[in-house]
Amino acid sequence: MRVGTPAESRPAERRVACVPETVAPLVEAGLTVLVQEGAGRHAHAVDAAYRAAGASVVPDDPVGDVNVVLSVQPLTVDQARNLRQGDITISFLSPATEPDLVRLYAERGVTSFSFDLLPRVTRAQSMDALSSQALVAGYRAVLIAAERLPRFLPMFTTAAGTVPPAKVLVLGAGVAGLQAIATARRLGAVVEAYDIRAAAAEEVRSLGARFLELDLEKQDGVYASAQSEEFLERQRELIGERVAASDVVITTAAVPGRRAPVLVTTDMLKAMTPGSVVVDGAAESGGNCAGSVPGEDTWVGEVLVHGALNLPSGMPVHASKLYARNVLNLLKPMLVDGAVVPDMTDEVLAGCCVTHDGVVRKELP
Amino acid sequence: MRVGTPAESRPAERRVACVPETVAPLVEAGLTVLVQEGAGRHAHAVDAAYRAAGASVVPDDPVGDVNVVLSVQPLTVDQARNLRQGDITISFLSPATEPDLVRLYAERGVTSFSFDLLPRVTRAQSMDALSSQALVAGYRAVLIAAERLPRFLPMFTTAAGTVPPAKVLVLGAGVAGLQAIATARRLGAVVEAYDIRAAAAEEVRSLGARFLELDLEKQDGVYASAQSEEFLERQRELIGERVAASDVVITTAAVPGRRAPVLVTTDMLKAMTPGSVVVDGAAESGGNCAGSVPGEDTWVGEVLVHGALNLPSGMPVHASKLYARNVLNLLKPMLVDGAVVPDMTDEVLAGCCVTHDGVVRKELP
Amino acid sequence: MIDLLTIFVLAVFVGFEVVSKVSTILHTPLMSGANAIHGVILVGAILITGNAESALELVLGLLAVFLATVNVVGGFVVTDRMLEMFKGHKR
Amino acid sequence: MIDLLTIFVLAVFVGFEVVSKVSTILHTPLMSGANAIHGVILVGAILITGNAESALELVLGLLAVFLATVNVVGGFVVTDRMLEMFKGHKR
Amino acid sequence: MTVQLVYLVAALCFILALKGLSTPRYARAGNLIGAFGMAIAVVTAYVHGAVHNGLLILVAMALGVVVGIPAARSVKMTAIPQMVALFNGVGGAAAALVALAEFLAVPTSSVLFRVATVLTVLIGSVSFSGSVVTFLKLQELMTSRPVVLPAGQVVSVGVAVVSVVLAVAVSVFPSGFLLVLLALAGLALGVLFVLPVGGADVPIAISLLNAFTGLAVAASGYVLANTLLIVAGTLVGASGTILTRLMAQAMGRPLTNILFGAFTAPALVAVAGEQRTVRSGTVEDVAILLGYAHSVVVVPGYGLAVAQAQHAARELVHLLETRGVSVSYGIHPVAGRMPGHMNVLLAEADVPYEQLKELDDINPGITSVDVALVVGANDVVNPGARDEPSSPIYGMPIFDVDRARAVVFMKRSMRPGFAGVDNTLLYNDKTTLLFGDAKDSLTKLLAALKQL
Amino acid sequence: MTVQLVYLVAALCFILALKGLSTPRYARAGNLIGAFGMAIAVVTAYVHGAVHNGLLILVAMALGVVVGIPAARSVKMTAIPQMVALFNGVGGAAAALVALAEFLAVPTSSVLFRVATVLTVLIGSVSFSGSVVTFLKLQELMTSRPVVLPAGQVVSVGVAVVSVVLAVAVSVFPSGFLLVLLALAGLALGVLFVLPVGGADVPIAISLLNAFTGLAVAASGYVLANTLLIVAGTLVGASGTILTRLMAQAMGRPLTNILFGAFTAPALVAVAGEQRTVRSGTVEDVAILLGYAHSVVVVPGYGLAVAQAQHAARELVHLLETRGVSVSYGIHPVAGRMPGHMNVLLAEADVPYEQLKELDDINPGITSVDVALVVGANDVVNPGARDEPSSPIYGMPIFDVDRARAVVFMKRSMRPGFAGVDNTLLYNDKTTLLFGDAKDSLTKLLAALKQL
Ligand SMILES: NC(=O)c1ccc[n+]([C@@H]2O[C@H](COP(=O)([O-])OP(=O)(O)OC[C@H]3O[C@@H](n4cnc5c(N)ncnc54)[C@H](OP(=O)(O)O)[C@@H]3O)[C@@H](O)[C@H]2O)c1
Ligand SMILES: NC(=O)c1ccc[n+]([C@@H]2O[C@H](COP(=O)([O-])OP(=O)(O)OC[C@H]3O[C@@H](n4cnc5c(N)ncnc54)[C@H](OP(=O)(O)O)[C@@H]3O)[C@@H](O)[C@H]2O)c1
Ligand SMILES: NC(=O)c1ccc[n+]([C@@H]2O[C@H](COP(=O)([O-])OP(=O)(O)OC[C@H]3O[C@@H](n4cnc5c(N)ncnc54)[C@H](O)[C@@H]3O)[C@@H](O)[C@H]2O)c1
Ligand SMILES: NC(=O)c1ccc[n+]([C@@H]2O[C@H](COP(=O)([O-])OP(=O)(O)OC[C@H]3O[C@@H](n4cnc5c(N)ncnc54)[C@H](O)[C@@H]3O)[C@@H](O)[C@H]2O)c1
Repeated sequence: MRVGTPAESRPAERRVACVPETVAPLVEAGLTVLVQEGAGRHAHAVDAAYRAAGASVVPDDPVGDVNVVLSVQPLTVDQARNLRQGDITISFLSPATEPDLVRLYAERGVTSFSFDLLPRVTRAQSMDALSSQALVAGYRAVLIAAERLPRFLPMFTTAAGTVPPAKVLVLGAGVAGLQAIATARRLGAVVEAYDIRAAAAEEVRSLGARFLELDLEKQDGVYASAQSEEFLERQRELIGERVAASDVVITTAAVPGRRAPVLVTTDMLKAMTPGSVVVDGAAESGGNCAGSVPGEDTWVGEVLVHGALNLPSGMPVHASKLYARNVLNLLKPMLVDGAVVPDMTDEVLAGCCVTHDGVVRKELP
Repeated sequence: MRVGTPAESRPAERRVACVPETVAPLVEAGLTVLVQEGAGRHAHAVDAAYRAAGASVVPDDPVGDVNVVLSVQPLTVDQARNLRQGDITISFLSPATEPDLVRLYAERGVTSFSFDLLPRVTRAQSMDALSSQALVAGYRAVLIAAERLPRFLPMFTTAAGTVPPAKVLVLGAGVAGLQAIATARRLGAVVEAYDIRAAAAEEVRSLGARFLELDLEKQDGVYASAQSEEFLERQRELIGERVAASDVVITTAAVPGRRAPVLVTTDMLKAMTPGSVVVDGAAESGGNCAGSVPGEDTWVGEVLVHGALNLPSGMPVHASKLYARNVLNLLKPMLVDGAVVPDMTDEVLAGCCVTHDGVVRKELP
Repeated sequence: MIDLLTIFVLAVFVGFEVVSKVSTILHTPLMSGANAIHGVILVGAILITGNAESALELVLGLLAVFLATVNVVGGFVVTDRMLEMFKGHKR
Repeated sequence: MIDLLTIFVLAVFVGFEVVSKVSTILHTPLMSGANAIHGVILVGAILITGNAESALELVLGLLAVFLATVNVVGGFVVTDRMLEMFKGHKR
Repeated sequence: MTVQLVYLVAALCFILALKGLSTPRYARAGNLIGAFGMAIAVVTAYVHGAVHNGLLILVAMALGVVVGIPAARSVKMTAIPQMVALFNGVGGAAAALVALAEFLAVPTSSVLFRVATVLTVLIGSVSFSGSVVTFLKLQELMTSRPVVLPAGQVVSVGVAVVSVVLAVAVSVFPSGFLLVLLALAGLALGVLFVLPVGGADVPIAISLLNAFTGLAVAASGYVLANTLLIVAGTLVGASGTILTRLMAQAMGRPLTNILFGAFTAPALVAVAGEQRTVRSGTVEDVAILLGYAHSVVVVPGYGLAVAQAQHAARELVHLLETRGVSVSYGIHPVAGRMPGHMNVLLAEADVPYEQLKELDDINPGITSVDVALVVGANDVVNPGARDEPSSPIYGMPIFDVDRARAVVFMKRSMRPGFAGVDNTLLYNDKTTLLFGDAKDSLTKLLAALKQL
Repeated sequence: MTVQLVYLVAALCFILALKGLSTPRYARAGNLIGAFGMAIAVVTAYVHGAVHNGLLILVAMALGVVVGIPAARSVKMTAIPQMVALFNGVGGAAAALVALAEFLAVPTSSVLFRVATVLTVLIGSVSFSGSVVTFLKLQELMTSRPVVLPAGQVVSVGVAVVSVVLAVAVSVFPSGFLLVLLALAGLALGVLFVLPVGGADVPIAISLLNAFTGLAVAASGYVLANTLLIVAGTLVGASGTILTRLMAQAMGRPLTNILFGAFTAPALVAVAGEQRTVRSGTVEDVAILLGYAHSVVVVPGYGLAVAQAQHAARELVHLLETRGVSVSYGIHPVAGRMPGHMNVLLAEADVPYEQLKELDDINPGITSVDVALVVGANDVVNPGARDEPSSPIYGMPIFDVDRARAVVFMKRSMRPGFAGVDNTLLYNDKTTLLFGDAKDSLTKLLAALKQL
């Protein structure tokens, strides 16, 4: 069977779903691997390296030419039209935002797997691309903030006076938020964080940061569920003062499949010290911060709001490497005698399968 | 007497020589302080804050209107024309690169002090703007590199595999270089560094980094002196292999009053891993790295070379704060009964005085 | 005789061992405490005086009783005062 | 009698003190060494046997000598072997 | 007088011997000094005291040497405790015999003398029979499990009462027959004393019997009016008692459990059957385990982060390294609660990257790792992930620390980790649990290691 | 027999007293036990032994109490050492008198008896006169400087020889006159022994004299054939000797210097005039200084960085805090070799920002700081920068640690810092130097503090 990776065609995507390192095991397993010319360009994976690993580098988009398509972003509708019955796609794919694509997959009998839906069970951790990319996102969010902040993050006592450490507030302490906490602490900032999940408090403290105890109910479970508008209103009230006291705010609060909750309002921004920076890690899914625009720096008074756009893509080498490994780990259990045969009774595969055999297996909006 | 701070007019300068915090002591000492409208704009020092501290905010350039001019960059020739006999200027000012301005000062009987020439004696440390700004530069150089690097700096062991720590090489371990070492280490990189000064080895190790022992003579003294071309050739040969092994190279090597030595050649860049980043901290004084252009990112093969342009200016709030304190500390010993009276027998003032009483006191090219 | 020697040897060991791990902070009180203990010569002085036959003996003995008593009571009291100081320290 | 008691008391103290700070790792060798030392009963056995008057005494005494000798030589040798093992450990 | 002086010197040697034996550095010298003291004492006793039967005595001693030395030489290292027990037993027997013989020779002396005789005989026999039973247990010539006889307690109390009565009787009415009866009662008592002591406690029992023998010898010193025997016996009695207490403490066992082994059933013995037991150790146990290991792997987990114990862990590893132990950290891909959690913490504590090892670096050589120190990790070392297909974490790669020679677990309770799955490793024979906050435990461990 | 038993109990009390006095926790109880033992011994002696002169004895004792208690009660804390010296002296005198009186009573007993008498008298007198001189020195009734007499050594040796000759003579030919001469020689010897001992060493000399008195008492025990005196005296003699050694070690002084004070000039005594001296302490000294302080300021400098001792410093501070000491770090603006050098290091060691204090936070309250611990800093605490306009570093603000109650300096040598300027603080009376790599020193200090 043939496995192919096209060059990503969606905007602002610099990652690649397959790196030379993950080609070799597929070839060994008896598959033929096709990689589009220049697919690894941004990730500094040159065509020669793919060839050396055993892939065929093809000048055109391999979709339609292969049985299994590996990509980071969901395929375009055009690409999907080239797929045939029984073809398999693996990528990020949120049914809520791509209903047309999903229907098209189902129509054409394509089996599609989405990392967005991968069950977060222990066994699936090595396939968990949401985690691996959130790791990158949390790290980059801090670098972006530090780069834009007109102040130091660490404290310095110097002959020209003492510079106090910057105060960083992280809202949402999921995978990305925790990594943001760790990175900001590394750079010497004083960090506090908040999350509505009950388990988060201990996790935040386990990184040496302060957990912001708010007078709000906590939630159990792995993911947060959607909050009522009253809840959010209360939350904003309570958070306001801490936002004003911070030099940097990094938000990563999300509820899977929903618009991100708005946590930071324009009024709060105005109360911040001039020159402060907010990085809105949820800008693409609606934004945790009022007025953030994905991929843009917006000034709200004297405060800079950076709306994040595909943060992992900003660090394509390692982001691709981790993603490609996730892809490989997802493929591995499907490899049977040189063919890719998904076992739909496997809870992990079943969990992340969006379409199969002409059926849409997840709810569409 | 009147002291004034114009808005900086040279390109790419976002700092300001006087912040509200340093206005107050001057006013208390009986001076009248004038600040040009919007002078503190980039440093988030608003006009109202200056007024609150006791300064008069004036719409136009106060130069010519005041006896003492405080600025970051040297004044422009136009501004200098407005100065009168006995006026005092305090700023960075390198006679070697601004001979015309210096001659004009002398002609007009202006007393000019330059932070570039401040003797590095113990007592003068609180006035040492080269140090305070180099601190900012070293920190920013790492942030810039980290932001541009398509990889992580720290090591991560994750379910999707292990990412090794980035290797950072710092060439030139003066104030900026040492801070770069510290910051890169904070971010989790494996750091090694080299400098030709004998004292540097211990200083590098005192930050937990590896010192690169090369088979080259070492120099004594506070500053490095110019090296022969043969020496540099040998140095490049020896460094080559370490450059190739690094993911990030940060160069800050400088010899006061001279062109910066070229330490990294195009061939070395080509030998680096694709996606590596070089930040040339000496780009403005000729560059430590072949092909670096101040203020620009240049691709040399698959390696990105960032030529630094006024690094401290990228972090204007704290850079200005430290600079303004240095200015204040330099002024303090001159304050006599509400007037600014430099004592030219003071070794520190004498050391950093470029022109006085119509005489050019330093060599011009 | 040999028993007394044995006793002496064993007492030396006990003296050595008991004191060998003392923390520096207790050096002075320990010295003072030991000082009070050798005031036990008072026992000897009493026995001698109680059996004194000549006037000289009596005088010497009484002087010894007096001095030894000073040693004993002064020693224990001073030691206690010193240790009080310690108790006063927090923790 | 009182001297013997004094000796006993002092010896108890010496025994306590000497051992009280031993590191855990030496527990077994110390036990074994002490074991060898109580083999000193051999001295008693020799004295008894050397003055034995009846055959029964002689037999008992000789048996005691034999057993005590085993205790002594075995004890010291085994202890030494154990300590050799320690020496062998690096550091 | 000269003889007495020699004895005094010998006594001195014994004190120095014990002193030497309590510090690793001088332990060997101490033993030699002890042997020297013994030699001069024995020679003097022979020269001065072997008025008759000199040759016979020499023969008996020669026989003792012929039996003792080869036994001590050839014994396997692992069998040393039972050998010590045996030597102790014969010493006790010798003391009892000496007292018996002296009693036969001079049956009608003072009450004090008879009391001393009675004590020697009684304690000596207890020590002898008790030692023999411990020997049998350790040598596995009988079960090493605690043997609880039906009505064992009643029998023990009965025999003890009989012994006391006999002892009093002999002290009052000197009678060889009663004395022999007393010896028999002592023998029974020794057996009854040791039978209920289980596996791990046997060394403590040996140490106690050792102290007993010391006391028997001291008592025989009174019988013979010999200062050397008094001093040496008392030394051994006293130091043996302290040592027994220290050993019990080091094993975390209250001494009374062992002292009254006949009356109370030991507390923590592995009982066969359904209920699984865990073994929790003391900081000292673990310190020894680590301090004398050759290779150690530290596996940190989320608990390390919660306790913020990264600095303490680094120090411990550092200390172990200066002791010559080779140590590495096993960093599991999903240890902690975010990717790279352990990296972040250990970098903060300045742990060199080279010490961080992954699954593939550790697992192949795990069987030659002496100790795996699991610090607040749980799921990432759960053998269920490897062995039990029904486990919810089945399929996650783990550190196979269950295959290391020994495992030390630091956690606060028996609660499971993130996955909520029970961990069979906690119940493994090789596992020592150290309960408590990881930072606390590490700090204590550090202190204990420095004492070693 | 009963009397003897009471004496035995008293002796036991004394042992327990010394044992108690060696651990902070039981020190007070120990002293009380000692007093109790003394009480029962004295009462027994009186009841049993004061056959004649009972009333006179009571009066003498009452006088002693009347003199002793108020003296001990009213003495100022700072004057306690000289008070102890005085009590020791009178004890020595009492021993000498007892021996003298016994000699007068029974002049013609065995040689051994006479040897014991001679020893008691000689040692007792040395102890008495020596103690009196140390008292005078400490009370500043005479100079506390070492007094080196012209030809002092020759005189000392002469008197020593005379004493020995007299001692031998009295042992052979019992003569009251010679014995009195011997006592006088002892008095002279005591004075000569103590005169050359200088300021800081006097307490060590007192301790030694204390041990001497113990020996005198033990010897008098032989004279009187009294086991209690033997045991108690020996105890004090032995423990006093060890204690003297420990004290000398703690002050870093070789004991021989003090023992042979009369013959060799002390090595490290502050000599007036040009050459400045430094005081280097031991880790234990510093541990006590820190452990019993109320407030400590740690001033780190470039040496901390060179030694990479940031983790060790953090631990030390942490330990001090758990002991209730309030600690902060004084971060000088130019400490280290780059701006913020200390910040970087201490952040790496995870020192909370709140503990970092600046010049203006520390200097105003510096006089109430018990100990300033200077870790590898130098220029930033050099008082020359404040006081000497001619100094090249004049004008740099510094931490005024010379105004703290005590200063501890950790560095490797007497070399100056970056500025190459000598630091007068090193020669300050308040300063204790701890030479060695900062990390090493801190680690050792940590261990020592844990022992406290
Ligand atoms: N790394 C990731 O990206 C990630 C993300 C989410 C989930 N996970 C999951 O998290 C788990 C990680 O495994 P793990 O072994 O690191 O952790 P774990 O299985 O959760 O075990 C942690 C253990 O530490 C102990 N502990 C907690 N606080 C402690 C303290 N202060 N002192 C001492 N012990 C303490 C707990 O036991 P006591 O309560 O008895 O003390 C617990 O058993 C895996 O199941 C993984 O799937 C990982
Ligand atoms: N902060 C800045 O920006 C900067 C930049 C350049 C220069 N400076 C200058 O550097 C100086 C800083 O003052 P400072 O007090 O921090 O340093 P310092 O005056 O240079 O003194 C450091 C001391 O540390 C000791 N030391 C070195 N290595 C050690 C080790 N391993 N263990 C223990 N001690 C060690 C040295 O004494 P031994 O050799 O006897 O051990 C030395 O006396 C000032 O003069 C300042 O002007 C500062
Ligand atoms: N296999 C595994 O065991 C595994 C692997 C990785 C992550 N996880 C778990 O997944 C969870 C989160 O993962 P994620 O980062 O993908 O989550 P996410 O991106 O969906 O959300 C980010 C965070 O935002 C928080 N949030 C939502 N609404 C909020 C509000 N109003 N205010 C504050 N915070 C709000 C959420 O609680 C969450 O922690 C964590 O519990 C993590 O432990 C499990
Ligand atoms: N008042 C004070 O005491 C004080 C204050 C600050 C700095 N200083 C000293 O000033 C010195 C450097 O300060 P700076 O940062 O302004 O220097 P700089 O900017 O002039 O030069 C930077 C570094 O480049 C190095 N260099 C030059 N040629 C090189 C080559 N070919 N290869 C490698 N390295 C080369 C120099 O040695 C120097 O360390 C240091 O010695 C520092 O300690 C002193």
